[in-house]
Amino acid sequence: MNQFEEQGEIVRQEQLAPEIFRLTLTAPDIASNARPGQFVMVRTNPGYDPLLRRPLSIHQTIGNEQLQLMFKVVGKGTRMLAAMSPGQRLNLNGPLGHGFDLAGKQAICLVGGGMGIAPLYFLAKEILRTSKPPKCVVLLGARTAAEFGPLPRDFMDIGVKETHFATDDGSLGHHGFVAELLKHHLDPANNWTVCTCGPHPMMKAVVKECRGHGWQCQVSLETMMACGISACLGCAVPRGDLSGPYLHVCKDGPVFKAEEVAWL
Amino acid sequence: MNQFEEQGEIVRQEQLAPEIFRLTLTAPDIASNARPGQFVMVRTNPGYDPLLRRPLSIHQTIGNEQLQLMFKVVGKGTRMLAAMSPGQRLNLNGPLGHGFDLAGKQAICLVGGGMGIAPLYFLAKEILRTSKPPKCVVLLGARTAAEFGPLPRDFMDIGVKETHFATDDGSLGHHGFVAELLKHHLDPANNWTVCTCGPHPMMKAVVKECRGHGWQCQVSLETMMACGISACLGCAVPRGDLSGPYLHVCKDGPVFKAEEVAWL
Amino acid sequence: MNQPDMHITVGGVVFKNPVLTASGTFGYGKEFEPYVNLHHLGGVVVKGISLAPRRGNPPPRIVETAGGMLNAIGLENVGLDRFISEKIPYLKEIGTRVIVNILGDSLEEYQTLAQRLSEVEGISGLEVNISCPNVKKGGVAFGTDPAMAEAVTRAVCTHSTLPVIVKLSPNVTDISQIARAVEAGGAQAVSLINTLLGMAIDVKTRRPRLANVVGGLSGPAIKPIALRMVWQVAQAVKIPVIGIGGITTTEDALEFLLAGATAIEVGTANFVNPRASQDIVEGLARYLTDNKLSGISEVIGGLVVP
Amino acid sequence: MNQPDMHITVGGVVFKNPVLTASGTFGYGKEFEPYVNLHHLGGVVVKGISLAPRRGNPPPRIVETAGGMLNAIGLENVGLDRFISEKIPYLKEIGTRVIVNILGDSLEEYQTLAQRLSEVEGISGLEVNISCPNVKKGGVAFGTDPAMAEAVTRAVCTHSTLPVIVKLSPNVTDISQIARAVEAGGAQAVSLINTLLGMAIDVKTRRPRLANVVGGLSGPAIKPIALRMVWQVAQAVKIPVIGIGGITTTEDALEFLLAGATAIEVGTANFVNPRASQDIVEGLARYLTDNKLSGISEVIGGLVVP
Ligand SMILES: Cc1cc2nc3c(=O)[nH]c(=O)nc-3n(C[C@H](O)[C@H](O)[C@H](O)COP(=O)(O)OP(=O)(O)OC[C@H]3O[C@@H](n4cnc5c(N)ncnc54)[C@H](O)[C@@H]3O)c2cc1C
Ligand SMILES: Cc1cc2nc3c(=O)[nH]c(=O)nc-3n(C[C@H](O)[C@H](O)[C@H](O)COP(=O)(O)OP(=O)(O)OC[C@H]3O[C@@H](n4cnc5c(N)ncnc54)[C@H](O)[C@@H]3O)c2cc1C
Ligand SMILES: Cc1cc2nc3c(=O)[nH]c(=O)nc-3n(C[C@H](O)[C@H](O)[C@H](O)COP(=O)(O)O)c2cc1C
Ligand SMILES: Cc1cc2nc3c(=O)[nH]c(=O)nc-3n(C[C@H](O)[C@H](O)[C@H](O)COP(=O)(O)O)c2cc1C
Ligand code: FES
Ligand code: FES
Repeated sequence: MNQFEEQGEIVRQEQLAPEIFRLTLTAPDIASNARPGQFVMVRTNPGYDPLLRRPLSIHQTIGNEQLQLMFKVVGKGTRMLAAMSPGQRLNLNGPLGHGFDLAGKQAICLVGGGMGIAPLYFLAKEILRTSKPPKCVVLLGARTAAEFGPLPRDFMDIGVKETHFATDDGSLGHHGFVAELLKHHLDPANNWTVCTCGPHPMMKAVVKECRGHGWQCQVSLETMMACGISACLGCAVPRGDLSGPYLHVCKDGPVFKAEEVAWL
Repeated sequence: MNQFEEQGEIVRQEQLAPEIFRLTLTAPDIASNARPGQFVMVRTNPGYDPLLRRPLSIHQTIGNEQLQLMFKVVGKGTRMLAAMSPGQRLNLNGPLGHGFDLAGKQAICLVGGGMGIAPLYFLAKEILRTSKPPKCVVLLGARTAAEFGPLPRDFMDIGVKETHFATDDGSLGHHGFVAELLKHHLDPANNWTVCTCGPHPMMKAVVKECRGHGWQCQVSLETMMACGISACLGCAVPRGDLSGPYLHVCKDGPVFKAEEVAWL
Repeated sequence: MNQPDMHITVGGVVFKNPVLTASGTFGYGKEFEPYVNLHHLGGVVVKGISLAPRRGNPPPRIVETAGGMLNAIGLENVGLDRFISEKIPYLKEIGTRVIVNILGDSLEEYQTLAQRLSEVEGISGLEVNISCPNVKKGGVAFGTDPAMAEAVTRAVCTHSTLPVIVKLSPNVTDISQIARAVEAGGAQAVSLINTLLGMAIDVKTRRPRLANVVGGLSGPAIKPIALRMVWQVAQAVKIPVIGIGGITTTEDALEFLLAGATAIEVGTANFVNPRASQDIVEGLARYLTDNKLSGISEVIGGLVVP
Repeated sequence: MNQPDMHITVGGVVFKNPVLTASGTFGYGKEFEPYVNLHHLGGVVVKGISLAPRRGNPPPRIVETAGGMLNAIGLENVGLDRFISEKIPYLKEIGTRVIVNILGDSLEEYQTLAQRLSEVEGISGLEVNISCPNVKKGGVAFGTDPAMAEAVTRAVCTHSTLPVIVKLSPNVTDISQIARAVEAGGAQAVSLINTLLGMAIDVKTRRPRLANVVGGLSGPAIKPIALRMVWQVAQAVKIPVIGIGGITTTEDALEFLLAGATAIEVGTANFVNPRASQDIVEGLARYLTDNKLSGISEVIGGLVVP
């Protein structure tokens, strides 16, 4: 297992939107072993409040040394992370779990909603770096344009040709759900592989759309996690057929084939 | 009861010595009602670790609006306080307890050890401001000269004529205990009132010295405190004769006449 | 918009809202006057009173723990006579319900306390502490044995004209069983939990951090245990349940009300935030308004167990 | 300077130091290989094993609380056969003692587990979970009744050639009584505490935060309760006591050893700091050296009660 515990040194803290931050840190062992879709467990503070580590996707690696986390402040842990500044050290362990599997895929579509966009940026970079799929379409959803922060440009900058947006308030792109963009923008003639990460209802809608077209779909799931390393068995999700032992998001995922897991 | 809860705004954070800090904050209700020897209860963090407020003496008030705390980093709470910076807000309540009583005293000696010096500065200022005692001698002890930080000068600046020092390592003044300075510097011809604050063994030695000379002695005690406002009954200390109900440091003190309390 | 209806009824007595303060954490009320508008509270439960004054345990009496604290105050109190002469006159004027917490080390002491306090004006109820883990005699035995718990309850109820709330100890295998015994004994309500027995050691001196060796654990750390017990007891008895244990925020209070508590008591949180009790009163009112609920009764027992 | 002597003996088995990992918090050892030198530990207690595989409870299974967490894993495990075929080969090679935690819902299941595991090479002892609060059948009944606790212990002891450690539930009125019963039943040691029953509610959805409604509370929040119980039990029985509950730092471990524990288990702390167990091993060694103590035996039971 290529997992490491590191005292990452924070080199940059950016506020992308009112509640959204991007933290860049030097953590060479983790950075050089990370794959898109994997995550880290971050100790947000040295004390006991909050007690547990927080799972965060790897937003991207920069060279072999640095990695970025992108997160939204939703509670105590993320608030503490947002208060950290360059020079401080952050204890984290990873890379954890299984990432996206795109070996041999021809037409790839990434569908991200909210903070689910975080791992997709790493994935897009990797797709563009390693292979030349005939198509790589990115569909991004958020509540408002502001929530995207600099991401639309970031995706363009790395060479994504086709990016479409959806916002709940219509302030950028399609006024509505990001899942609705699939039928607008994906040519049904292609055999798409759809990779999605975001709120559960959004992913459920994406999975349904894919199923209708017979497209492959990979989903990145979130659950409560105590350990992130397959020790606590806290991150159980039922299998697609609801039978047999539960799957564990931190080990069997966080990325699953859509049909592996149940969509309740 | 003139007690207040305030969101003090930090206006200055100074590091006086490696582990010693001085925090200046705007808290007009508390500052304008504070007397030397009183203390505040400080909420060092918005979370639950540490849970309880921390008692800190009022080091001085500045005008009617500001107050200063001087503290040593000894654990979680004080470490968090030391990490705070100007502009941040600190919840505190006070002023609490009873301060020193110097009405009609003629020759006053202040004996401080370690952080016990904190309240004595406020007291010295007040003595010099309100009355003209024939004598006001200040005796200060610490482990090393460095631990005094700028205090020796501070006491001089406010007009204290006679200050003597003792350090455990001899790096400033007397090489030994501050209590030993009493016999060196206090003219037994005077009827001294000695006010002391510091580690228990130091105060015990001061009390003994005073008892030998028949000098009055006022001591400022420390105990664990949960509430600081006489609600939890946690801060009990036995009376001088070890009988009857306990005294409570937060309400009956923190300043007591030496003979009121037991010296075990 | 109408003000939401916050009142609740326990033992026939109407409280203006379900937020009380827990015994031993709010002094005799007056201590919090600088921080809280006492008349905004549902009620104040005063420090436990015994027949004779008690010195309590030697210091150290308190120690902080992760998310909580241990106390071994040992039930220090001014005794019944001084309570009536010195504290009641103030308490009568604070404009909210006053509940007197009582403790004894014999059935007779409980009886006498109940009798004497029933004659005092300005008291709305008794809370019977049968559970304090700090004092070597008394306390423990009553609260951990169903028959004894029932006996104390009956002793108090038959000698009192006031509503009787029995405060349960969490240091038992089956708290529902004790609650049912106390209900059978005539209690108009139960309150829970008192503190959990705990301990801390100073590794430098190798001595216990409390002179009494063991003490009672309170604060946010114990909230999950308290909530579980309140939920169990609310299902086991028909009388109202008052929830106590680690309640620090409005959300905490809502958890207990949803679990079936008719009212709650704020304890250790008063030390952390002296305004906590009033903040919770205001928070509950805001919650009702925000969620367009007409009254607190729409929250109580509202837990949905699928 | 000589290396301080860290070894301890439980049930005739020598452990290189008193630091073990608690069942259910350390997987099957392998999960922590990237973070800990497993052979530096005193021992590893693996996740509880039942005869047949168990699915455990539906999610959500965990929720964080103040200074702790609730879990309702529901004893999910791979079952005895897969444990022996898949996990033992790795565990045999890690260079430290392996204790297998077992659970069942009948005396027969415990017996069979004891018997079958006694034939497996590479196991140094059994830890019998008679206390898990998560599974509706089994568990609770055994651990909260002295007679039942004694019966399970006897069933396991008479069918096992391995040292038997019985793991006690804290959800009882008098844990010393259960400890004495288990000692009478033949246990070579007791370990305590398992988790305390707790609960949390999501006030937005009005539902329990755990699908199982209640779960087990662990972590620093429970340390004072665990320490008190270890101290009580260490005085009540002659067999070694293994301390568990919120141990996160070297100081925490020292508190339990001073209170009379011969060894300790690190649980929830493994999630907070995956290196916690090894940090404590190193911290204890440093403590002995710094205090010029020749061995850990100079710490165990060293509490001074004035
Ligand atoms: C594999 C994985 C990858 C993730 N990647 C990212 C990411 O890249 N960026 C990002 O912003 N967030 C990500 N999350 C979610 C992130 O872990 C939570 O937002 C965070 O733990 C909240 O911590 P907090 O202390 O701020 O909030 P808390 O105060 O703990 O909780 C606030 C709210 O968030 C929910 N929550 C808490 N912990 C989790 C959790 N582990 N999973 C899901 N919901 C939770 C709570 O139920 C509550 O409603 C990821 C989660 C997982 C499981
Ligand atoms: C009335 C009063 C006035 C005080 N004034 C000052 C002051 O002006 N400057 C200053 O630096 N300190 C002062 N103290 C001491 C100060 O309160 C403690 O140092 C502080 O609470 C430690 O908090 P912590 O979280 O950093 O340490 P912790 O981690 O809580 O503890 C570290 C060590 O300090 C001890 N300690 C913790 N709390 C207290 C307490 N309430 N009283 C005594 N010892 C304690 C602990 O036993 C432990 O050994 C005062 C104490 C009292 C009671
Ligand atoms: C310092 C202190 C003193 C207490 N004194 C009493 C008491 O006299 N009588 C009583 O019934 N409970 C007493 N308690 C228990 C509390 O009323 C309450 O039941 C317990 O602390 C749990 O609530 P909390 O976690 O909100 O503090 C005391 C608690 C503390 C912390
Ligand atoms: C996620 C989780 C799973 C657990 N599973 C088991 C188990 O299978 N068998 C058992 O005896 N105890 C189990 N426990 C209890 C622990 O071994 C330990 O007794 C308890 O957590 C208290 O210690 P701690 O506070 O250090 O975690 C589990 C605890 C946790 C947190
Ligand atoms: S988070 Fe612990 S097993 Fe997955
Ligand atoms: S600190 Fe609570 S009564 Fe003094």
